[in-house]
Amino acid sequence: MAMATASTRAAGFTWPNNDLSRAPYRVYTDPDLYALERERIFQGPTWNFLALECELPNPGDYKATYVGDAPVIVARARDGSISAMVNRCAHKGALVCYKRRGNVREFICVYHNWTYDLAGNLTGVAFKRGVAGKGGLAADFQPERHGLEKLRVETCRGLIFGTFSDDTPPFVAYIGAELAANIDRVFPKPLKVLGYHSQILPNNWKLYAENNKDSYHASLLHVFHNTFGVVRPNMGGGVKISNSGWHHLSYTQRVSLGDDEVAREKVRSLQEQYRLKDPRMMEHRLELGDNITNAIQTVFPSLVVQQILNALAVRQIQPKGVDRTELVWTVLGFEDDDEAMKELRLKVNNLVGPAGLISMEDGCVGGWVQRAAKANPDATTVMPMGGRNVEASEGSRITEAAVRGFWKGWRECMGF
Amino acid sequence: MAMATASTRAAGFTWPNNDLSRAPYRVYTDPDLYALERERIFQGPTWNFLALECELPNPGDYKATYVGDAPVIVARARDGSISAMVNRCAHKGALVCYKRRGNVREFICVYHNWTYDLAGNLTGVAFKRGVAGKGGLAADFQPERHGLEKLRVETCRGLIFGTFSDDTPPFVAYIGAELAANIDRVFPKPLKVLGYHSQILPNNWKLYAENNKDSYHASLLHVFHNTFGVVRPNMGGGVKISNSGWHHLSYTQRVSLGDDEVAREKVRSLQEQYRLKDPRMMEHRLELGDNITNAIQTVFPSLVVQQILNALAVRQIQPKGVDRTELVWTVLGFEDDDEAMKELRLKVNNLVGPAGLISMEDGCVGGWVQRAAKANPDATTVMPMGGRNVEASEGSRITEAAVRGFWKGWRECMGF
Amino acid sequence: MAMATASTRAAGFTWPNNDLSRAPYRVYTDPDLYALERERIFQGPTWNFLALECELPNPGDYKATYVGDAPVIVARARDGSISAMVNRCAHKGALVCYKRRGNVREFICVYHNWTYDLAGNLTGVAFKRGVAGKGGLAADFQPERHGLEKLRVETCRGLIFGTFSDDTPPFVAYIGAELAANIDRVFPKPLKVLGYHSQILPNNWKLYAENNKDSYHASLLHVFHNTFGVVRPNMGGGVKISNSGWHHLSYTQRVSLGDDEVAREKVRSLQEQYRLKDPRMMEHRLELGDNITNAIQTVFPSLVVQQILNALAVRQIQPKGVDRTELVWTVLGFEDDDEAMKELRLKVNNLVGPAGLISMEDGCVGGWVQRAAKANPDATTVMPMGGRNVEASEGSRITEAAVRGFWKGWRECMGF
Amino acid sequence: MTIDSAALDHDLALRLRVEDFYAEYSHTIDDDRLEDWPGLFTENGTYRVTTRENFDSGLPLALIYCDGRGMMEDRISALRTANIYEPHVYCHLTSALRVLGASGGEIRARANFTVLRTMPEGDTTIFACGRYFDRLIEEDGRLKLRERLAVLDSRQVDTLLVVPI
Amino acid sequence: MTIDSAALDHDLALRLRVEDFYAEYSHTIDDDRLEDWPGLFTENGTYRVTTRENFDSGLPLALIYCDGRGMMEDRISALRTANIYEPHVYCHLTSALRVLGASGGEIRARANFTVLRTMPEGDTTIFACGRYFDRLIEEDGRLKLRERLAVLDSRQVDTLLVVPI
Amino acid sequence: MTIDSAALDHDLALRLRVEDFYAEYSHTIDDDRLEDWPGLFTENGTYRVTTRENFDSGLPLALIYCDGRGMMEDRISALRTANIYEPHVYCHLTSALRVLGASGGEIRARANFTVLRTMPEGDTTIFACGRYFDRLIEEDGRLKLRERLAVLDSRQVDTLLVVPI
Ligand code: FES
Ligand code: FES
Ligand code: FES
Ligand SMILES: [Fe+3]
Ligand SMILES: [Fe+3]
Ligand SMILES: [Fe+3]
Repeated sequence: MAMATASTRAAGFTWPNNDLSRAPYRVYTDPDLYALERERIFQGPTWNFLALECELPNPGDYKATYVGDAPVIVARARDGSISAMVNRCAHKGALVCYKRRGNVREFICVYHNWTYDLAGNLTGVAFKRGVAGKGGLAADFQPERHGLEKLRVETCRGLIFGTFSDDTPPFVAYIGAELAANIDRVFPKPLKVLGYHSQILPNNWKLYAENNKDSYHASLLHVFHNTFGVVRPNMGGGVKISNSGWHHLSYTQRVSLGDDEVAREKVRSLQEQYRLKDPRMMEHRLELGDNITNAIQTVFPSLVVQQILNALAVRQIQPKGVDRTELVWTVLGFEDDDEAMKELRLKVNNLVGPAGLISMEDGCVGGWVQRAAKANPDATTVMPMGGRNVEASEGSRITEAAVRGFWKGWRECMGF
Repeated sequence: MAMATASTRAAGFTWPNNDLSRAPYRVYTDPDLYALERERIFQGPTWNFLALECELPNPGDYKATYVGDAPVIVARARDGSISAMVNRCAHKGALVCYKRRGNVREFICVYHNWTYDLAGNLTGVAFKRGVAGKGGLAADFQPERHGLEKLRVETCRGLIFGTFSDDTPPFVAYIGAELAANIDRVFPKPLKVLGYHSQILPNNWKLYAENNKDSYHASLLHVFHNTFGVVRPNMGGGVKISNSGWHHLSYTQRVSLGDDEVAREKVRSLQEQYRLKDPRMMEHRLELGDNITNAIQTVFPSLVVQQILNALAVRQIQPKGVDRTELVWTVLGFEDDDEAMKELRLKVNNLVGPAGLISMEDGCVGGWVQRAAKANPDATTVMPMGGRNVEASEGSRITEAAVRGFWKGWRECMGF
Repeated sequence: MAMATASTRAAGFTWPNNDLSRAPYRVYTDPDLYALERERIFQGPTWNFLALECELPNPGDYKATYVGDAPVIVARARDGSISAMVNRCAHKGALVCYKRRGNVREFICVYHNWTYDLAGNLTGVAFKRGVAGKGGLAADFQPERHGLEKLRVETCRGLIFGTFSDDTPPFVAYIGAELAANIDRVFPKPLKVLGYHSQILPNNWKLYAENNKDSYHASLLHVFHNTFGVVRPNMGGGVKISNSGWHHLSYTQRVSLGDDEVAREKVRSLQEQYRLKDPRMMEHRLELGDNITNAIQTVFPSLVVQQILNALAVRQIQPKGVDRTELVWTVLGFEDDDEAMKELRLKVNNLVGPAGLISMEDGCVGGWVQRAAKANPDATTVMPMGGRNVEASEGSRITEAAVRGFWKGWRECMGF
Repeated sequence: MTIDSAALDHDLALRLRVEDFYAEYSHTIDDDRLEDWPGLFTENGTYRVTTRENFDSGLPLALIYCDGRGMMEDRISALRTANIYEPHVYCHLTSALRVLGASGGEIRARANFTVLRTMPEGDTTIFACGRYFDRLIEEDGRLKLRERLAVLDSRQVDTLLVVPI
Repeated sequence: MTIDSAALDHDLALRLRVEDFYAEYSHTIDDDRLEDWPGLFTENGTYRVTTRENFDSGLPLALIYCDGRGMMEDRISALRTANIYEPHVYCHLTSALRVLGASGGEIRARANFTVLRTMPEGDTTIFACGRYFDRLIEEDGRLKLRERLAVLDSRQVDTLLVVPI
Repeated sequence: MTIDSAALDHDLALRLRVEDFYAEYSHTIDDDRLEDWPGLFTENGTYRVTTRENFDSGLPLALIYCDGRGMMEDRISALRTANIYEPHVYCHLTSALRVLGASGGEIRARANFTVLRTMPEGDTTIFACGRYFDRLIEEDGRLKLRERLAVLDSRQVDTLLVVPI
């Protein structure tokens, strides 16, 4: 419609100097851009994490989740196939699933009892012939045109992804073989959910998305982190970036480099040396066939795949408004974990999550940017570490290349 | 003023295909449309319920209420006449009445002590001559031009209505004689307030307005309801709609029809048969001279007149923002009720209100639409039951005609 | 950028009839005007109170505050000079100070450890050479261009002010010698902070700014006030207004005038005479060399300087959104107060602050205007007391001249 | 301070038992053991939830009015089998308990209460706060409510009221 | 666990009486029986409400500072006759009561408190929470406050503070 | 109502001590005496904070899982020296305390809790509410927690959880 909607209001937005190393603060605060992201990013040519296959073991199992801030249902059909559809009745728009999980034969909207099969096709309309020959459906009503809005689904190593767009390439092509390899690496065998965390971030979703791609901050913000050698700038590792620039992997290996650059810096985070009374939460059983201690991978726009020692998780970013974001952690182990391994994972998970000793800072720092951002929406951030472009970096994580890659993806989707 | 206000921002809005059986979700979520509704609907050519005459028995009695989200005072003057005016001082705009009810000789604004008579005329300006000949009112000040903004008032069977517009037809002409007859029917004698409920609905006001006109949902959403035969699709009754389409009446009679259509449906709501341990709350004393068990009437845009068995009430819809609505229930009996009748009404009222066994669902279902609506504001609902037009329906309530009538009224007021 | 920002959306706003004695309610409710005020008023040619010198006695002392709703740091440097800068890191925009006060050697942003000196100059970038020769700053990065955004600072009698604009005249020229004299009068010697109050006002910041300039309301809204002769219309005093009209001083002296005008008014506030059981909180030690009991001074846009008997304070207005304002009270005494004087001030402060017996009404009345304002944003207030212009008034405070002066300042800054 | 030990024991015992009863009432609801809730009342016990607005004006309308255990059981069956609502949990906080007196085997007591409601999405809000006015008696060694009147401070109910307060 | 019954009785009695006093304090305010509030203090009792911000910095300013019952009575008369504000009600919740000690006939106690404020429109918010630090004595058989210091956790007061905490 | 005075004394004494312990636990945290918090547990005591979502589904993940006092002390040292967060304070409210039983020197108890969090800017919110499930024992005359399980009603944690619940 012609009205001044978000898209027309935001239409004039332009990216300053076409420079990926500066982002205007407005991108974090403008409700019109937020509305446009729903349409052009989350409902655009992107793959969005929906659920894990192990969460839907049986036919009829469903889970209600979100893509962007749009409510979505993911379900397993009788034939074992997985479908995803918008959680909005085709009749008057009520949530079809108002419970977060369940097992059903069919979906029944409680408002007027319209029914849908597990793939979202309309199968029944209450009183479609009316009563006593009076009332009932309009003659021209075509049930096949009134199913739930469907998403295209792909799975990868037990992770279920959905997309609204026909143009989105196949998942592996989307993230690239090099990054796909890390998903194979972290999830080599059947998964088991150990539990969930949900963390409310008082900031725009992109500030958290950037944070994950920001390999520069890890050793500087998270002191507990490097004080105990989980990640230190002087360990091996690097940053891989997909050709598109949209996705990344940052990883660490136990390989020592010269300490001198570090010594040269007066890094707050190395000022006090501090020892644990009970180091059991830092134990690491090498289980993935390599010496990588730490691997953080992003799938644009909304997924983070995490390996921190033996703490495995996927993190889903759910925008809840221009300045509010829900981060949903699904914490994982393997089906074949023995009791000792399960106990180890539970202890190591003290490091991550909303109360994580090495991750809690990410919960507040985005809010600090959000609060400062509104001082002047037309000023910009600067991201000059590791140059101005989007290239991978072997052996060093002191770069903002992956963050610049995020903005490349954002601009390509948004058309700015 | 020329600035890009709600009206200019929303100006481009157009209704899809001029089709009353589809409404774009944007109408529930757009703050500019919400602002325009204030001006074009609530302050437009509509009658809005203000209070009951029995709430203002004595001269000087006043009640503070709302029309749309504009604060309004309704008061009884010395001569017994009833006036209504905007609850905003003509000086600097403070609420003149900051208490919800009271009895006063005149209205005194506490900020600078300007005074108004019970009809809202400015009667006094503190220190209008200043002090010691200094200060005081500008020479050109004309008190008669600075009263409170007045509404035109009409009463009908003890109900008080107000309108901001000179173009609104007389009340009975506004709703039509056929629907006016139901007000005569439900309120045949002096009323008595048994109490109030206030219910916060987490949704746009129109979702609740539609819900009342949606005779299709009653037997499907409200299970308690039809399990106990208060309304069943196979009872008699029907839907009356004013010629304008704006207003409606849905009613039920104890007259049995063939059950077969019902049998043919697998209606969730009939699946479990369920009996009350204490049926006293379902007792019905026929008191209105007919066998109508249930009559729900709407007066566009904001009033619902309710008879459910012996539970009588008026419900006033007060928008509180684009996604928040207050529903104010004034629960009624008759002045001449004996103790037994009063006790019966108190018990029957377990069925309605925010905790009502047959009405509570309407409190949450609108919120479920509101949450789903934002997934895509340009998608539309469909309302195909009983055709695409706005006609009354004898003997069946399985129609959305009255809801389509609501959208007819909305479009005519909004000019879309 | 060209997008439809606040400024373009609000661009069409015009002031009705160029008349300072009427303000459209939209100015209190429109988020686009609010955003524009940030840029054109708070970051425009105005002086904004930041802190008191006595709050920053030592080098390295800092305080986090706000100018408008922009977070700002004020700090004392090694050389004793005072600087102010936006509390937003030049890198990715985190709050540099996330604590409200402290003492530091330098400012360290915790996110990536960039460091700034006490004047806000960038002094360090973590890993600027990367690690092992990999990563690090882009070659073209110029540290001197990436300091914190600075404000220009001036002090007056221990009060610290900051401005974003180069065009703001020197502080004394800004408020004028006549009003500057009152700051000399109230703060003649070294100050001591007795404590702070913070009060959330449920209204637009301008409603509180007007309230302070509104010498008309004092004797009418604040009954406790004049019942006990702190301010009565029949005492001496008057209203001084700067030549610009932006700033004002309203004061009262113990000099009796004829009571007749007052007698003629039936002022609610004089209806009941009421005596204190314990009058100690009303004691007044003349300490400023005159018989002025009460002096309220405003510095446009955000400061109030208060003397009420021996209760001295500065009040800073911090907008927190179009309909929410924080009022920060810094309650003062003199360094050389003896115990008795300190105790007297603590008792007298029962009269002011969020629980102040003569000031609490100002906490709610603005909210009453805010709630009534939205009834119709295009209606206007009227301010006819003391004419239509902006002139000072000897001997009477029954005038709205200073409020009209506020709107003169607002229009000149906003360009409407 | 000197005290009459026997009287003290008695008062303490009573206070202890009433406090335990209030705690048990809270846990019964907060644990979602709603089928046990009617059993906290006597067979003819009454349960009313109303608002200060109605209570202070002497208006008889209640949000919930159960006259006897049967109506309470009907409410619970209805919310289990018939009513539609988004599942949610309560957290009851009671404070300022006073045993106002005990005579003829009936104990009069009052307390302040707050109910925090948490929705599946995770938002926790103050769903209700107000005052309980109660009459209790002892039945086969257990305290039961002969009457509970819950007066809500607010006029408003957010969304709907289905689980007892 | 063995216990000294006499000491126990004494402690229990004291705890019981202090708890009852706190409950009565809450009901006196929450029932809007404000004219009775000064009587909960001794003739020269003091009542101060301040914030953690001021308290932790050793700043003497209080939001309310009543030095003796007279000033308390003046506050109540003022809010009844002079002050203008939107009528509202409080719901006090107190918890974590500790009797810290009793010596020389003076009892030192503390507790956490929360005040939920409900406005006529129906919105209920956390108006204040924090800590009471009290000194009580017995006067003709009743406990009275010689000193109550209420330290609010928040720096901020929403709108205004007129009814005592 | 007749009561067995000895049993009563014992129950009362136990209730009194458990209540005092809960109050002390609240004040230890709310006063920011966090270094004393691990001492409220036995050497091998466990402390877990989880959500109803995980608890009701039998999922073992916790937000905080301290297996022994050492891990508790590490948490406290970390928040003092290593972790970055905006300073804030808690106000604990506990209610509906029940001593469920005492056997073999171990006391089982439960209570409802609410934690109000106040930030430096002044906003106070319901940070958490839910249920404590506890096992306590007596060690050299003081009660200590052998196990505390805090089950949060909400799935969500706002911003971060650093100070124990
Ligand atoms: S909204 Fe789903 S059936 Fe009507
Ligand atoms: S605002 Fe009403 S008299 Fe001034
Ligand atoms: S945001 Fe401050 S150093 Fe990066
Ligand atoms: Fe991080
Ligand atoms: Fe309904
Ligand atoms: Fe004032």
